[in-house]
Amino acid sequence: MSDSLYVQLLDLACGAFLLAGVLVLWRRELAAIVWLFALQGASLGALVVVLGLHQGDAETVAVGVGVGALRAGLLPYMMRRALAAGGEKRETQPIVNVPTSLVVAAVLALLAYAVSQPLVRLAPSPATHAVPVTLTVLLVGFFVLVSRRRALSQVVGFLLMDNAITATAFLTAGGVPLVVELGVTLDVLLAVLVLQILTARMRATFGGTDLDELRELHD
Amino acid sequence: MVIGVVGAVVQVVLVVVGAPLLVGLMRQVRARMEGRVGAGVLQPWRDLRKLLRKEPIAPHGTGWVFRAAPLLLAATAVVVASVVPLVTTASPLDGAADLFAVTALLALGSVALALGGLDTGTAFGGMGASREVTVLALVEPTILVSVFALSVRVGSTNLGAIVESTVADPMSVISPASLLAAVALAVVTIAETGRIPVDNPSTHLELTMIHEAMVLEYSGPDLALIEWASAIRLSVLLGLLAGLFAPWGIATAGAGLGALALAAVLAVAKIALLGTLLAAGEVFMAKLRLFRIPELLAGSFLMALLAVAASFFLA
Amino acid sequence: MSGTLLAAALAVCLAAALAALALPSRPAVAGTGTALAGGLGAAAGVAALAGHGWQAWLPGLLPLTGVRLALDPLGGAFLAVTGAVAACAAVYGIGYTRHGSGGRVPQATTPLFVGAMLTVPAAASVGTFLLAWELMAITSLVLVLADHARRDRVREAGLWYAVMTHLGFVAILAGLVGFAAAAGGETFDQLRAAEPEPGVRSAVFIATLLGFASKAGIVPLHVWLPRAHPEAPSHVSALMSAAMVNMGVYGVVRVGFDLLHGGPRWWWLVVLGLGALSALYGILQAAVASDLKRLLGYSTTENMGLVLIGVGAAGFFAASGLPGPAALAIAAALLHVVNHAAFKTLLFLAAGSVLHATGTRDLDALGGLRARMPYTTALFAVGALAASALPPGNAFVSEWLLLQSLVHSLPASGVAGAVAMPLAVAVIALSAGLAMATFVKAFGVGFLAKARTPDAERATEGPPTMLAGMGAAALACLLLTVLPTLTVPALTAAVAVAVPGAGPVAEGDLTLRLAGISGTISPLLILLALIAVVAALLAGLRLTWRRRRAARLWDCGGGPMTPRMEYTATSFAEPLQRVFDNVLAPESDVDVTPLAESAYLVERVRFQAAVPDRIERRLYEPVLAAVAAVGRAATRLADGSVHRYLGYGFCALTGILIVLAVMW
Amino acid sequence: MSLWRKIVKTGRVAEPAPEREPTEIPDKAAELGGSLQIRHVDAGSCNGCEVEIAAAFGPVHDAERYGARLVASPRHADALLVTGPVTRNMKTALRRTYEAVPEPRMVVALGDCARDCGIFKGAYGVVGAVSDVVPVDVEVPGCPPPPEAIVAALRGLTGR
Repeated sequence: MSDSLYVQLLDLACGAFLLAGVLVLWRRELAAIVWLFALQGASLGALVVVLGLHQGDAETVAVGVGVGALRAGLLPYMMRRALAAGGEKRETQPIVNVPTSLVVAAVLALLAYAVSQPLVRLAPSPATHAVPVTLTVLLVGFFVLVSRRRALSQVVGFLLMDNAITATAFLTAGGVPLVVELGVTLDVLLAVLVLQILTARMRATFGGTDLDELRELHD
Repeated sequence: MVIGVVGAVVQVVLVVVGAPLLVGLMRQVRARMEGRVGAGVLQPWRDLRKLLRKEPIAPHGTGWVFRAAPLLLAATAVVVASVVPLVTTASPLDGAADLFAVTALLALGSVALALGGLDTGTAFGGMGASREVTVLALVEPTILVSVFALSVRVGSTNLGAIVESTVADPMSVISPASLLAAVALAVVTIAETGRIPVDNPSTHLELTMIHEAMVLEYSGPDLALIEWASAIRLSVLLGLLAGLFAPWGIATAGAGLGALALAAVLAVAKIALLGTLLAAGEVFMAKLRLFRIPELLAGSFLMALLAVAASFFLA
Repeated sequence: MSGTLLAAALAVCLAAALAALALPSRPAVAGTGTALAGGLGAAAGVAALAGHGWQAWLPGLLPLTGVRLALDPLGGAFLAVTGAVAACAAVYGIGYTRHGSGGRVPQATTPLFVGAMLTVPAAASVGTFLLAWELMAITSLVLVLADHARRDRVREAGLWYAVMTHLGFVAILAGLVGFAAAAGGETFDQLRAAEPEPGVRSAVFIATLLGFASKAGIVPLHVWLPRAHPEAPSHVSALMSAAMVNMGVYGVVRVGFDLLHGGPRWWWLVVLGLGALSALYGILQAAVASDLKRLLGYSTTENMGLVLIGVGAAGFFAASGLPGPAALAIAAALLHVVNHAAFKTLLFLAAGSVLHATGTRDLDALGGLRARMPYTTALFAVGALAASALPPGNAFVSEWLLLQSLVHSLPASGVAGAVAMPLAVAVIALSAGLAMATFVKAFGVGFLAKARTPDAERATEGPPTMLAGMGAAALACLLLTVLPTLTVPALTAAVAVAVPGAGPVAEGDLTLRLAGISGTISPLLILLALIAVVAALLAGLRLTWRRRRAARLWDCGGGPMTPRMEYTATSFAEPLQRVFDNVLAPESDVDVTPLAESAYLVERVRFQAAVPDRIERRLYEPVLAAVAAVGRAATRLADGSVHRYLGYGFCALTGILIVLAVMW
Repeated sequence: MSLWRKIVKTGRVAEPAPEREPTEIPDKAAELGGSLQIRHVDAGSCNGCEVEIAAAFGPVHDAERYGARLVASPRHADALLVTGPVTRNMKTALRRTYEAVPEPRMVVALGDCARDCGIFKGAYGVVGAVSDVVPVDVEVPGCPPPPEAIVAALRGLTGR
């Protein structure tokens, strides 16, 4: 793979990764949010595969395919099932309204750029240049976690952060060891399962998963 | 220089004659997708011809602002058509107005029409004007920030320079910065030209109108000017979009007459293609609620800012 | 040459003030004198800008230090603006004050106010500067209070203005005196030569910035501006809003660039941030305001914000080692000062004519002036076009320059620049968009359509002097629009004072070409092209033109349409208010009075809506409440016993002595 | 996607255009040159005619293919399409709507009620037929007139 093509593909994958991340803030339909998350998973997989191809490392390519399958296939599938099981279909009243969220996301992007500059300067390469992108997604994921009410949006926010961390690891260090990656993924899977069971239980008991209402549980 | 002048004249003539045909084409596409036959591509020109022969009306209580507004709207549209690189980058007016000036000129046209609507003193005129300037005010940041993103790479906001640099380096179009800016500008184009989902150009319901509400009082030649100018604005904006992100074939400064002819054909094809896509997209969409429009525009602003960010994130 | 002109201008001011006190036909004398002084001042400024500098030391005029004056191109630019604004406003004032606010004191104070404003940019020592500054503040305060007998709100506005301007004065005083102490001399030459420590420099800059920002109406120190500017007589509003606020900018540029020779980047990011905040907040408030003069006041805050964005960007670029963009940014800021002065004079004067003719400033009560005041309407249209930063208007040129400087700085200005500049561009764009909405509202609702009240229906055009004043300002707007190729190079010398070593910013005959970066624009060609197309269209339409028929408005077959059915300024701004709900926090109140017989039948519904100044609510009211509480607590100390008061004095004296004894 | 499949599957709905009946074109209509903007006025109709107008402009009959179009304001219109007998409350409104249309202007009285008040003849709230209030150029009989008749009348005006 020629260098310029590598950079181009890497940039495209990063662009899609970023776009899918920030668009989560825009959409209200939970189904669309899950779809965007799947898109992001696919672009993460593509990112890793491109990196692997560039390094000529078959293992990384394989990991990339695996990551893509997991993030773009399995997790969205499970979320869709959770969604189909009932409950609210829309993020009707986010704590921070949509236009403001979008502007906040834009500012977060600039912030991520500013803080990641020292990191980039350590080892300037096309891959590390994309670190601000993953950092933006990390911040956006955190913001989703903070500003959305539905449990499913929160799961997506959490997974956005996880995606971002994975991407950062691959971009900076050429990848986390496979074992760690598998371990983390299992954790996440477990978390999703637990959440799914929990939300199902809660829905059965209380009829909704608005987190503000859940506050009353601990009393 | 001569080629530049010829090119500018060619593109003005193309836009002036072709803009109503674009509207006709878009209506035809919609009609076909809705299972209808459609009135034919030439119908907008028939409408204009008839409107020009009809009687203009001066409603009681209106004055020079009401009469001047259609003229100014049409004039800004034509001037923009002569500046924007649709066929040639060497227009003699290229140095007179850059991308900032083009957006400001288009805004001037909208402002003129808004004042014309306000001058009638009807509730609908005021309502349309109020909504139009609201959308206009919110669109402005997106445009300028995407211009920023595009000009960072080139080091100039002059349209000719941006287009020429893209022609010289075609791969730069596929960069994330350029793609994000394209999406942002596409949303802005839809908002500026009052298409679905921001505004519905064929609505009959006054309460949902933006652009149409301002022109309810105009008749005859005044109305013809407004419709014609709207068509020109639509084709110029689509042409601008095509020129910025798919500039292949546009005649540069040193081109000959043959290149110019080819550029003209390509420009028509590109604008027609974009118009078809836009019309087809409209079939699938419903108009947004008025107060959801800021959400859409905030989204496009985000894209524009991300485009700027990406232009140095991934530099 | 410039010195003689300036001296003549100041002398005429003094003479006009004395004559206004003594002679019977006050408006004509004071107005003519002030106009003459303004013209002389403007000529002096232009001469200084062209390179005819001047210096003077008058040791006898002031104890201790004497009065020290000097004119350089930077001061000359501001002097020229002030003089031109004063000339227009004074000619207008002759007609405006003939009925109404033509009292002896305001008439005599106007020339003094102009004289003080002409002295500030010429001051060349800390003492002289502070003296002129204070004179400017006091005379303007007197003028704001001119109508206090007629309206209660004037007194409130005067109080706000007095407090804010003096707090600002204290900040400037502290900053400059501290600077002088550190430099070991009080003339500007000595300050320039001094090399204080970084900490002192920063302290001086921040203190003076606070003071100058309050004078320029920069958020959050703007609260006095939308109160005081509308309440003053309109020609004074024009003087304050178009000339006096510029002195704040002048101060920042003079101290920050010239005396301190620039500073670290964070200074300028602070300036830029304040400017951005002001631009957005000011225009948002203007967009929802329905009082015409208050709207213009907030628009001043916006424009000063834009100027400070330019100043901040210039300082930032200079500190980053980019003299080219720095010179461009400061040139844009200076040009915007000039442009803003031209159109704001025009707008305030036109608003004054409306007030004069109808007795109201409330846009919701105006309308229909197009037919009754055709000249004023056309002139206001020129000003509104300029203020909305659209092409054949002068503000477009300066905002274009500003955007160019921001766009072209990017690759070299580092991380902070890469983050700050796109945001600054977005802020400028949004404020330009909102300014468009604001002035469509001001012009469309205030002047077009039908009159909403009998007052507006009875309006008549003002006397010729008022029209002449406005006409001169409009002409200035027009010239500034079509001739940026003359004005921008003319400012080069002033730019060189702020950013030494920068070459010419731009050149060109018909088209303005930026030096060093590729960017061109030609408002003249755009204007000509527009005119040519309009002419061609008119000629084309003539071919099939039928006679225009007058007809009823289309009232959907019902009607007749009453003025109450028109869109008002409030309803016009409602969508914007709704979009920016989070920022503006509008308040509304519905009051339903049911019938006595049944709670379900309504006798009366009252709806009240207001958009308060949120910064004032959140920032000032708590402070004011705290101060009031302290004051109430302090009354317990003063119980009327003389012995007790003497005791306080004694305690204070001994306390100070003890402190001194311990410290030394 | 499902909408796209529907569009592809449905294809053209419009019936083939019938031969134009050789009716006489009013003088004023000759100036239109194949373009007719219509403002619809309901002067007191039972809404039967409205349903048929909707059908005439629907995909099956597609009156738009002959250059006719419904518009939102009489200022934009060439012809008024008036339905129903003119009621007292609509008399002035109809008159004013007619005044609002720029010359050359035409009136199409659609349905029996518009032509001669139909079954509402002599009713207390009815002023008269459309021709009693504004000059009528074209009449379309029927209660309600079928879409084919409406389309044919409009084609008579557009000349296509």
